[in-house]
Amino acid sequence: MIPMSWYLVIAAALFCVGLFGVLSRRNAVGILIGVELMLNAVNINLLTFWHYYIQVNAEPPLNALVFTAIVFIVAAAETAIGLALIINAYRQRSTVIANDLNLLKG
Amino acid sequence: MIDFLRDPIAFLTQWLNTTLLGWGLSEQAAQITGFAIGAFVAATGAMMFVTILIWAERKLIGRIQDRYGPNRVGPFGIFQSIADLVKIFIKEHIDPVGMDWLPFNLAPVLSVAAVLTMWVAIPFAATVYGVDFNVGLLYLVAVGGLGELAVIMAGWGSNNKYALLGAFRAVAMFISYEVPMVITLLIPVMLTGSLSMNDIVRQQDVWFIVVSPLAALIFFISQVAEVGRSPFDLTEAESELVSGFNVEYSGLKFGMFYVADFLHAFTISLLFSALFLGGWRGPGAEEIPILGFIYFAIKSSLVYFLVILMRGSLPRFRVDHMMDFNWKLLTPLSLVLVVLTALALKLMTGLSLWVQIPVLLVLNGLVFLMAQRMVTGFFRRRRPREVGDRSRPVAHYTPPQSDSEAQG
Amino acid sequence: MTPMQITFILIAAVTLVSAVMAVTARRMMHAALWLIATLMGVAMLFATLQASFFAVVQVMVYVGAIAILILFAIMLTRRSTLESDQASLGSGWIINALAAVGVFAALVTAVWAWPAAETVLTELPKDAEQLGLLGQIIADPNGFAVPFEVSSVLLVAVLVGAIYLAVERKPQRGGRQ
Amino acid sequence: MTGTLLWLLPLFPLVAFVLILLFTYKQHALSHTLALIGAGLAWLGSMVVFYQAVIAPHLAESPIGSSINWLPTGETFFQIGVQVDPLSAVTLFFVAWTILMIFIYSIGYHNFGAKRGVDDQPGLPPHGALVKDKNGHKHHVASVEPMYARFFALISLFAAAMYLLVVSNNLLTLYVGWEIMGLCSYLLIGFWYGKPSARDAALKAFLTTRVGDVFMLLGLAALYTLTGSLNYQAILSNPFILEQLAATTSPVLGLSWAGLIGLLLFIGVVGKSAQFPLHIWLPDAMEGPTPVSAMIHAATMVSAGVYLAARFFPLVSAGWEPGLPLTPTMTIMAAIGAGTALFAATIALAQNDIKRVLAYSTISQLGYMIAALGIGAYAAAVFHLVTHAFFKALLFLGSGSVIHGMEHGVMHTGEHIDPQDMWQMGGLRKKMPATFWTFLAGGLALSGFPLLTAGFWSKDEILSGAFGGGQLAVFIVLALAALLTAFYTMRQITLTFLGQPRTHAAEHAHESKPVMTIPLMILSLFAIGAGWAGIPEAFPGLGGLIPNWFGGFVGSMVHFEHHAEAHSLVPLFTSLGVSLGGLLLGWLVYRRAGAVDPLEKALGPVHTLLKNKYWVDEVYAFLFIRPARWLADVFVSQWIDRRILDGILHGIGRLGLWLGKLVRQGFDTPVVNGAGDGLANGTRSLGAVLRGLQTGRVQDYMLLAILLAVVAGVLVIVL
Repeated sequence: MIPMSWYLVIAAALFCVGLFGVLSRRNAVGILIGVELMLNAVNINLLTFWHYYIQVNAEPPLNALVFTAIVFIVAAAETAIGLALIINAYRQRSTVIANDLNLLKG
Repeated sequence: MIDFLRDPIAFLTQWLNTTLLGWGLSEQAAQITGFAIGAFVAATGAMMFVTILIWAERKLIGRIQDRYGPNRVGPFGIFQSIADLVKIFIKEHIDPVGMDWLPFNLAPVLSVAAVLTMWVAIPFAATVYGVDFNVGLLYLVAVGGLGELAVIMAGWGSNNKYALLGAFRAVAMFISYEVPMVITLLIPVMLTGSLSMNDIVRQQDVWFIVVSPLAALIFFISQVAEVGRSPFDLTEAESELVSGFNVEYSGLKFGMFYVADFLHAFTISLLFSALFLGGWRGPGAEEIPILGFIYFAIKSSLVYFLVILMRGSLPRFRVDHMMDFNWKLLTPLSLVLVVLTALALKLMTGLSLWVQIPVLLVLNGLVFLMAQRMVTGFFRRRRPREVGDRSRPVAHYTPPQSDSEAQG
Repeated sequence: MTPMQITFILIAAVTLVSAVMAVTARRMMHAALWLIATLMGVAMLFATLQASFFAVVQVMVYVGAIAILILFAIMLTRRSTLESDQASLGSGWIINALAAVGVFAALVTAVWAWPAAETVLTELPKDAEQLGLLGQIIADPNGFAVPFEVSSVLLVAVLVGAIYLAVERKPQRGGRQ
Repeated sequence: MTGTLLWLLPLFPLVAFVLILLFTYKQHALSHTLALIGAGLAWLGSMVVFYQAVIAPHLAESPIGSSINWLPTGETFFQIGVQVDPLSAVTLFFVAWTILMIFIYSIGYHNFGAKRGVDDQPGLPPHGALVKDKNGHKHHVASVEPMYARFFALISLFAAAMYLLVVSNNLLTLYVGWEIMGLCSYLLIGFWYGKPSARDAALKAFLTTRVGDVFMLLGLAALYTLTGSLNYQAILSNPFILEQLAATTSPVLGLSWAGLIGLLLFIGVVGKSAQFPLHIWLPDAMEGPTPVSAMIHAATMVSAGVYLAARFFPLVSAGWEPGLPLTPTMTIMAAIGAGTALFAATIALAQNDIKRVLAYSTISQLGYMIAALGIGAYAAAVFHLVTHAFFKALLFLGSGSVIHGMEHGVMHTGEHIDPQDMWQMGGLRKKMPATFWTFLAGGLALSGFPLLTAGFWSKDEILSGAFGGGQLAVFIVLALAALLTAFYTMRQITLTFLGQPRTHAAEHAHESKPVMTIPLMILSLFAIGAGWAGIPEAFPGLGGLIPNWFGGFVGSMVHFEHHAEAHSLVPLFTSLGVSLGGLLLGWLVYRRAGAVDPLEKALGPVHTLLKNKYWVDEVYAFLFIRPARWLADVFVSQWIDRRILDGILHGIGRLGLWLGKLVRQGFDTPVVNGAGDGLANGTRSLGAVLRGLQTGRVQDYMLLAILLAVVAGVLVIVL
């Protein structure tokens, strides 16, 4: 079948693409998309290790599944609040460009 | 031969598999090829089946509206749909100005695909099903959600404000009605203890519509909304939105939306009969799967008939009423029902079926009565809105003074 | 190369390409659609890991909810997105790309440095996911009941907060007339 | 049942007070309705309690009541409670009646329903309002009291305090009620606080009674220290404790503890019941509205004093039996009481204000009661307390009615005269018949008109008690006082009601409304009839026709009152003589009085002395007030405060300044400021360098974080 390292590398690649998106996107929604990618990469890793663990130990570890579920929940929460923030910011300042949202500039 | 008559589809599958293996394919490859052929056949069959659905629906609607319906092409106009099909195939594709190419062209495909992929998890008979998912029910919900994506892509890609508004409305409605739908789906899951569609069907010694009629009702309503059929067809309200999200589509692309619509309507009938009407179960269906197939077809057709009847007889919801109905009635009601059912089941663990079922029935009745009392009380207190209230984006209608006096 | 491996490579390629498109696409709408493709790819990866439940949940939650939300957000803020079509990436994107590649290199090095990473994942028994057990442990006070409830509280709080943030403040009814 | 009812008696007016104060402050009708309901319920309860008390056997030995634990004192609890024994029963009776009558009367007195005057403002008596009648004529009529609701709230509190005092079964709750009454008297005497005289009178009443209260508190403390209780039953009905107290000697003046405590409590009584030398507040208390005067003089305050004196009579009389020489405390009481009776009566001769005459007569009559207690005539004292309450309430309310009528006349004619001055009245008999006849009944009762009136029987009993007890001096003084009482009462009646009107205002006076006159009539019934409950058995002719119920009932409170002595004719004829003689003399003297008091010529300088109330106020001003002022102004303020204390403070201040300057120059500026400035400058320049990092872009921060994480990871791996 498939070596575990393949999954791990794919996850790492996805994570880095997401990271790049977060760092480079000018649009706030784009940043959010990057974050989603990173979270997905984390989930791939979690489930890969879960598979590996079952295979090696032949004993059901559910922690990874619970953890994945919680990542899902957090992702949903993060998206909801993030988008609400973006819409709010858009309403206040008519922009979703992250560079323009720099009230904290020193 | 008896085998073939008893269970033709399984027989054919078996035959195909042996043949492919005989050609020297590996087992895995044979399986994959078999799946591919099966999927192709099922999808094509389903889409062809739509022509019959369209004809039946037009005929029925015609009868309801005191017309003949299609009656020119073939006996009883049965080939009308074929003619329409041909016409649609040869029509020109028009690309609207400023369209977004990818979403615009992906949307029709996706909308059909979303419906067709649902068929994978539906057990048509004891041996006839695509895949026996252990999370089949979730799969159905998830895949059903893909239709929203198609709608949104269509609305966005058309670069048309009516299309976009229609898409907004449609997606808002779909997302909203998914909530009570998923919640009520928990009731069959609780009753069977499994998410697999096959298990759910198999365990319906008593149809779940008898055990929990209220859940069935909520599920049915929300499914109709998921399809966007009357009375939830406000996504394509002609007077407001021309034709909704698919206003810019023409030719085959429009046809695909059309097919997806009808197929989806039939699919919810399949789902409803599988979840609440015992699916393929019936006398002798275990031994002779083709019988189960027939039972399932009959049940689904009856449900589909009900859907058509509703379409022909019910007026359209207003957009705010649609939202109110979902969030203020269906969702709380389904939550209450699920919690009470769970409690009742927990309390009645180990009791015989003949105790559990009446208790659950009474529970459903009580919840329904309570909801009915609250709703009537709510609407009685409610006064008509003023015309020109800008807090809502649609036009409002205040009944004439004499009417309200007559009501009061 | 087994068929499974070919399948995996196809899925992985689709996923990665879509992911790259999702972070570089000029039009936000396209980026979101590419994101959906990525998410579907990830769901398929889950399926190949025999985590069918999470594959389905991935589709349901990410595609059915999160992606739709993102699409909505893009449409609601489309005036700003349209203006920004010209330059989707910030000026310092080369540095960022270098940083991302650096991180990727570090991670891959770590994977290579771990011998167990070469383990071939075999097919698990059919009910390896043990959803029933998962459900029980989530509701078990000795298991994950507390984290689960906390996350549900988080969800509720987020929903309320999101509604509060996103709701449009209208002038008071009385003040309008 | 009765026990519960007793708890409720003070509560009814109290609730009325709270409700009026908090909720119905603005509504006149609602306020007085609430007050009346409170007083009415209390009255009803009192009547029930009185009935229960009368039919209860051996009430004195086993009073009805209940008590609760209140204050934990070590292992035990200090208990408070309520009880009704013969003394409190009869007190409750007259208190309930008079309070209810005064409440009803107040509605009319404060002109309920009248228009509000234009110039009226809170804190001043209403000036009257102008109204137009049908013909367009303007009339100056009485206007409603601006602080109507407040008045009813305050008298409700007053009533609540009195009920509390009467029903309590221990000296502590009695003291609580006592002090609340002190507060209420202050508030009500100063009700028209816009008038400086009312303010001063209120302060005077408060401070003067406070002098007595302090001693009383000392007495209570001593009693509690010695006996560990303040309960009546535990102390006053316990012969063992009384004996103990009477036998032990206190460190003061060689008195026994019983005598000392009695004396201390008696000083409280002197303050409250306005005995010499603390009587000075009572005449000034006439500054309050007339119902308040009636309340203070008849129903509550001063009666409370005598009630207390009767209450602790067993204490002062411990170890005394009829026939033995009086105990020192009793001697003091008798002396002060008799002296005050005569002293106040003489002052009353020369007063012209209708209410002041009554005020001095009150002091005088209270002296009677105190003197009666001092010579051991317990039942007679209580009897006089009851009858006096009725006729004095009647007289005050009557005088209020007269003033009200006179005010009407004053408003009508527009004369600038004092409507309370008797010399401005005259001939009101025809104008105000109801007031006249009821006032006459009260006046006759006050002067002890023989046989018919209540005052005769009670006063006669006191005189015969004094005579029979062998206290000839007291007897003579009291008889003389009775003569004077009859004289000035007749003087008052004659000047006010008889003869011809001396002013136009008096001509235009008119009868008060029924809401005022009906209470007068009810009270006049009691002023006449109350005496018949206590006709002595030995009285010639009449004795025994009606059983001497009162003497038996109240007499059971003290152990020695049961012997029936032969009624001597000397006191009888004395009292007949003095009352009839005084009345006749008064009528003769003032029958044809002109603008000048005939006594002024006859007595000469003595009249001046009397008119100025023996200069007691002035003496007090010289003895206490001026030295106190001097002490505060000159000694404390100028010498001690300004010179010594201020000097020390200024010195400390200068020292501090000098030290501060030193520290500032030597340490603060170079070291602390230098370090601070350096730190601030350093921070600022560092910030200027670092601010470049803060771009405001989230992504830059994240990039930085990731780079740092990578560096940290590398470091962790490498190291």
